[in-house]
Amino acid sequence: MATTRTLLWSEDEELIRRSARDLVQARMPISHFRALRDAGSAIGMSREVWREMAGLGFAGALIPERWGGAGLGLVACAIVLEECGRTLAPTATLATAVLAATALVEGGADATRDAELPRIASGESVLGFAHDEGLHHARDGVSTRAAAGADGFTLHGEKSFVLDGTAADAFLVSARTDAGRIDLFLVPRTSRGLRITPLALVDHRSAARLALEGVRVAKGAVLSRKDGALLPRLCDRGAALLAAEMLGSTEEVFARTLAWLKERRQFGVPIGSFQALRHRAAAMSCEIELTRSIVLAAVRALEADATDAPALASAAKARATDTFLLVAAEGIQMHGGLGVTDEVDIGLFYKRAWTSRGIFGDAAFHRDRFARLGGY
Amino acid sequence: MATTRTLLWSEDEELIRRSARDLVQARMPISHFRALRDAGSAIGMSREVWREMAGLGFAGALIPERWGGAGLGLVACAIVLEECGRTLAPTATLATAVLAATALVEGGADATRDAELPRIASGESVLGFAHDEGLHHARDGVSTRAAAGADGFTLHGEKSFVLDGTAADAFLVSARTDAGRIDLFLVPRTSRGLRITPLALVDHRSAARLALEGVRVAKGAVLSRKDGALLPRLCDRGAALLAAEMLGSTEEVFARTLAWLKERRQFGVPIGSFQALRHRAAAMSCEIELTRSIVLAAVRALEADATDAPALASAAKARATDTFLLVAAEGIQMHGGLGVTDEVDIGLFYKRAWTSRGIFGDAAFHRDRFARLGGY
Amino acid sequence: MSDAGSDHARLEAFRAEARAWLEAHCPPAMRAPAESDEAEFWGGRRAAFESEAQRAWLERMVERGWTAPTWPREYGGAGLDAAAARVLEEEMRRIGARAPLKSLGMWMLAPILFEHGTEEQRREHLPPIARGEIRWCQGYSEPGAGSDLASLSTRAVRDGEMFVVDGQKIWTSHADLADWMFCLVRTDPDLPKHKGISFLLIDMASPGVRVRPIRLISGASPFCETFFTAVRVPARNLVGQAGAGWTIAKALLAHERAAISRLRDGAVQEEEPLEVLARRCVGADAEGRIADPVLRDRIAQVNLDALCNRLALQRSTEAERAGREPGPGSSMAKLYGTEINKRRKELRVAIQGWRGMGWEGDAFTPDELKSVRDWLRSRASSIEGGTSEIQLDIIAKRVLGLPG
Amino acid sequence: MSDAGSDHARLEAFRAEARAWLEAHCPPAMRAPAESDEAEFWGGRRAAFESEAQRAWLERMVERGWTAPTWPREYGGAGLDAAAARVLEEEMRRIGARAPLKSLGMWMLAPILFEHGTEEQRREHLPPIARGEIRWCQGYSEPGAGSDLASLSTRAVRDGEMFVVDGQKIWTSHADLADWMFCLVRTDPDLPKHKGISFLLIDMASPGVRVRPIRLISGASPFCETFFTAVRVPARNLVGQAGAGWTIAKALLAHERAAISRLRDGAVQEEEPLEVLARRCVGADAEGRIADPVLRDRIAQVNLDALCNRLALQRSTEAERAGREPGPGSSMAKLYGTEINKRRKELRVAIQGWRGMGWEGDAFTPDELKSVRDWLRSRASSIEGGTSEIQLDIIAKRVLGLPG
Repeated sequence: MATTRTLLWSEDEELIRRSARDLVQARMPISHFRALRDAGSAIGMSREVWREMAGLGFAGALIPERWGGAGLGLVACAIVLEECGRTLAPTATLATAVLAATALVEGGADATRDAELPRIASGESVLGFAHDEGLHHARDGVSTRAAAGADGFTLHGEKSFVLDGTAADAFLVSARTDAGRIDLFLVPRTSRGLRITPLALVDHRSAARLALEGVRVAKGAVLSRKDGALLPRLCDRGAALLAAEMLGSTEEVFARTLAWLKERRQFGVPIGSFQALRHRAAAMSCEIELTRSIVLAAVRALEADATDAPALASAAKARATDTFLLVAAEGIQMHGGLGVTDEVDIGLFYKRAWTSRGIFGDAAFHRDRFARLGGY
Repeated sequence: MATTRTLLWSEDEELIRRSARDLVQARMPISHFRALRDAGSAIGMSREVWREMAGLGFAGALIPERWGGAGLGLVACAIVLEECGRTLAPTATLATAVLAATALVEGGADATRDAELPRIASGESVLGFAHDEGLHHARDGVSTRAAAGADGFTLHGEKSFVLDGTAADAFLVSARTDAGRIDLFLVPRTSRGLRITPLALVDHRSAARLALEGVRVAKGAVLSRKDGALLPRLCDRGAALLAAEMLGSTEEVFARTLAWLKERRQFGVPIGSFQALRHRAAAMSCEIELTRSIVLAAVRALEADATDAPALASAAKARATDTFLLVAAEGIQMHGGLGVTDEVDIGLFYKRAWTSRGIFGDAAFHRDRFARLGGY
Repeated sequence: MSDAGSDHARLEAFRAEARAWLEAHCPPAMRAPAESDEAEFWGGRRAAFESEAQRAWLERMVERGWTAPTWPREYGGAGLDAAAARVLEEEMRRIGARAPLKSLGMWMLAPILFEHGTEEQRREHLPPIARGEIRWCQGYSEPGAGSDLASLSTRAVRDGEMFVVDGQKIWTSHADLADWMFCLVRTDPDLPKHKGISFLLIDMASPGVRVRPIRLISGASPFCETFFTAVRVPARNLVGQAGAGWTIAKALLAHERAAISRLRDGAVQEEEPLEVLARRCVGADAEGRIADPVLRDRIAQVNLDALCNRLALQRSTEAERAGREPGPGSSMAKLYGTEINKRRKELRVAIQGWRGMGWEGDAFTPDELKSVRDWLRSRASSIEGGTSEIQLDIIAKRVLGLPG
Repeated sequence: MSDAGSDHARLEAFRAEARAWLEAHCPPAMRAPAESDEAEFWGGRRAAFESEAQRAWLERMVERGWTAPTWPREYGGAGLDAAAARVLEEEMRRIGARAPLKSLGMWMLAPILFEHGTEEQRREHLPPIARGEIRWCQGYSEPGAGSDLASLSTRAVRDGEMFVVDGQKIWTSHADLADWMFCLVRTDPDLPKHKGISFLLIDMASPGVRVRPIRLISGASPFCETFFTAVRVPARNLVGQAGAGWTIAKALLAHERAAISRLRDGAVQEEEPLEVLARRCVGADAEGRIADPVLRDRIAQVNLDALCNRLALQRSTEAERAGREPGPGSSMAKLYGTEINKRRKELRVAIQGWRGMGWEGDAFTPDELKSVRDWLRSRASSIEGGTSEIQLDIIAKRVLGLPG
């Protein structure tokens, strides 16, 4: 599984990074996240900033120009998410710009695409991703049903963990059709029979539970690929792109920890001069380097629709999870007493590491999948 | 599973240790092991030294006085094995003094006990333990059959890994009877139809394969408990007592590594003053302390026939395995280039750690069993 | 032989007396462990009794001197020897009687006062501790001095019969609830850092003392920052010689480490076992095995390590009883106990999936929310009371004799 | 644009020429990788060709200067530029042609001679290297100086036009097969340790040189101890200034680290995959999954880490090609590559149960015995070429900029 796709950033990609970083650092420094958190913001993200990001082409990164998109591609989304990860910036990139856009472009009827895609590209419309039904991520664990009727579908079921669930104008809901296959359905927030329960999570990420009790949607609400692969494709993209966000957070925690090791003095010297800490820091930097490589490889493979993309996506999520957990835990420990207070930001990253861990599957889930795809 | 049995050594036990240590250090220092190894000794142990150990009561430690035993008990055997572990002393303690004696005392007919036990207690008779048939240890994985006839049994089957297989005068062979249960059978080395293939293992432990092609043994050769629990009891004892030997080896590797850390100088200071190494050494000493506690708890529980003995035995073997592997690997690494040469002894311990790892089940095997016994 | 015999008789007589008294005086409600740390009675002027039973139980025990059974009677104790005290403990355990009073003053300050205090200090401070009237907190850590405790910079400058104290303490547990603080201050800035430290008792009601609670990643916490601005403390509140503070502090720290590791271990025992939780969250196969074999292996690993840890603690307790002092072995116990604890808490939330990531709200059960807070709280266990790194240093130096 | 165009045309012309030549001259037997390290041709006076094809392939390539394609013709090379050399490499890979010559002298000594050597030294030593006539070994490590390489004590005392060398080297790979050694010696014992070191070329046939092979835990090894007793070495064999040895050595070490990590990675690829081995040894379920799920998870973990490691290597190779130097990143690659390698070898023997613990004899297959020796051999990979600890120090200092 060596790849012929480059693992370096192109100049264009560096420009996208520069643009994303400038925006994120200016408009969503970590104080932005703290402010939303302390305000108990039910939305969990700033729609105003999202429209700004749309202005830079990020909301429509995967949307062709004819629907108002910028067509920047999946690697651009990974770059944006990595930069968002550095400040825990809450944006609609993952669920809306990546997952909803992919689902619509690949699986939507023409009229649906014409109606929805421009509103996503412009930053007007934000969607939640509603697939999981149990405690843990599972690809096939869908018992929500979509019964076809003369003028559309009726949905019954419960979704336990909906990404961007408090912020969304509509939801991308996975459901089993009468034929037994899993398709996705666009469900507006205001639908009758839809009950939304916000989840106050430890990392203050926007999430909710959904109960669908006879929710009726139009015929055009179904999103589906002929090969039936839309859901797995979305989950792969979700896993790899979340891994990119986690990588950005990991790099930030590590940078902060490194700075602290150089600054904090104990016993008359910087604590970064203690060999035990130096070795642990060096070991972490290796883990991060490996994670960088696999995340980029996965995103490039997904973008290229390569056959090894699913395995690389799983490898990336498994790797990013373990690395983020390690670096965040070490970040707290190395910050000492300060690390466990709410005053410094390390704890915010630590909590984020643990929620991101399970979303789209934890490391064990992805190792299992990696093995299965490897035929063993 | 806290225990009311003491985890300290009694004075009597300290005396046994002293006696065992003196003998082992005088008669079987590690040079003894090297000499046997370099001579390619097919026996793998010195019968002369074994008779000396018998003189101290160690061969008959589990044998009541009426059969010439010393009745020292199982804890004494653990102490002896721990001391043997320190110098990799090859003795018949585990397979003969512990397993064969237990099997005969608990499961032998009177005539068999009268005939066999005095010869074990005196150090005359050495037995091999022939149970495993596959690549890995399995309790029930016995397809060797013992068919009952008018005047005894006929055995068919293969044993893949026989402890003390090259040294033994006879073998304790597990086999399935016509009733489907697993009993043990005494099979003399000279039996017709018995083929013995010595195994040259990486740690030069005495071991062999057996092929039994219609081997006939007398009626008195069967060893069996009414409750059918003889084999699991033997395996528990084997696991816990091997753990004791591994603990002794671990302590020795650690002591040698600690001495090296204090003695070896690099960059103008003893390498033991480098914090990274000091922390790793300190962490190892904790692991060893935990291992000491569980090994002793397991052996005392086995001696007391306590209900938690099987779980403690599995915990002890799992723990001793992981700790020995860690300490031996760190021992090599900390000894640097010298550690990988055959000139120093660390490598001998490292190899021993890896063979002991699998005998009577590796750490994963015992964690599985520990969980099963815990009801989950 | 006859000495031992008469001793035995004396103890058995005491046992009978204690048993009868406890049967008569321990309220039924006090014959079960407290439901939480907060439900225990920790004493002090601001303390309120949770129940009438709690008040009665304390008062009766105080009257007999049995809150501090081995202390001399003149300090509020009962003057029991160690053997009799153990009998009392056994009899209390027999009926499940909880401790009537939990007290940092009793566990940590009292041994110091007995060894280093003056007779006046003992008479002033010990009886209110035994009666649960005064609650103490410990003022060691400072923001600028984490693991390097001895680099503390809170100053106490002599001014006639008073010290004037300026500086800041951090991680003072329950400083907001405590009446007094025993703390380390720097009385001589010119001496090498370990030498200029003294052990001082400060009344928290003194003008110039300000306390601010600390918010942790797990939410609200018992920890505080304590600020001293020109606080005047009578010189008679100095314990031991000026400059002897570091020696006193070190003795205390070994006790603290042992206390933390045992406390943790005791606490986790009462939680729902990981395997039961896992069976509920991920299911089980036909033979009752947790359905996810990789998770099951990890649970077995943690349970097995926790068992080893408990046995190692038992071993060191036995060794202590057999006459050895709590030495650097307590560093091992602290290190391992906290690391196991962290692993267990992590596994607990991981097993619960997104339900193990709740912060607040009705979407989660109280048990779920508690496991999350406990997990976050556990991150501090390897930092407070001496970081894991410091414990490793201590083990390397004192147990292994490594240079450096 | 027209420059680039003509350059392209030139390279394509060269490609056509090379392709035709290789098709015509590379013997079919040389169009597959060697079966083992020993089956490669390493050159030297004592070297024997494994086959006539091997001899022919070397001779033909030497004739064209293509064993060292970028070297100037006067030193035995072909004077190709980097682009043309890459074309040649590509064309060789296209038909699976193996390297006609493997050579420590070419990879390690030659770059040093080009940068620091004299014209005489280049003319004397480079052509025999390019022709595979002289085999070199490296004399860096000493028994008293492990990780602290610079504390070496082999002395070279000037005596007129000669140096007199006394001392001992260790871990000199294939010193028993080499004709010459490039090594570090102390020429000035009075200077600080890094300053008094020089880089010297020694003919192994000189009187006073004695070589003793080292036995490892894995059995016989290519490593030797080399003893020097009053060995007389012409002063013209000094490379660079006296005292410049350390600077030269450091440059070499970075190359060595990169070489080791790539070598390892390339090598393991050819082994039977762990999952295939595991399916054979412990079985599989109906869906083809390894029957032991805990083992399966560990295999996936190692495979996944190895994949990440390969990608990281690819990334750093790409970065180098894009113009960055091989810097301390090679320490990361070395560290991670060897640690992965150790884990993989361990897993391999563990999967095989007692069959993975064979030392010799017919009871085991050659593959089983090889996996055991490889596993034991792998323990040295985190020690040789700079221990893992040294790599961590280097990363902490040079990559992370940590003090100390």
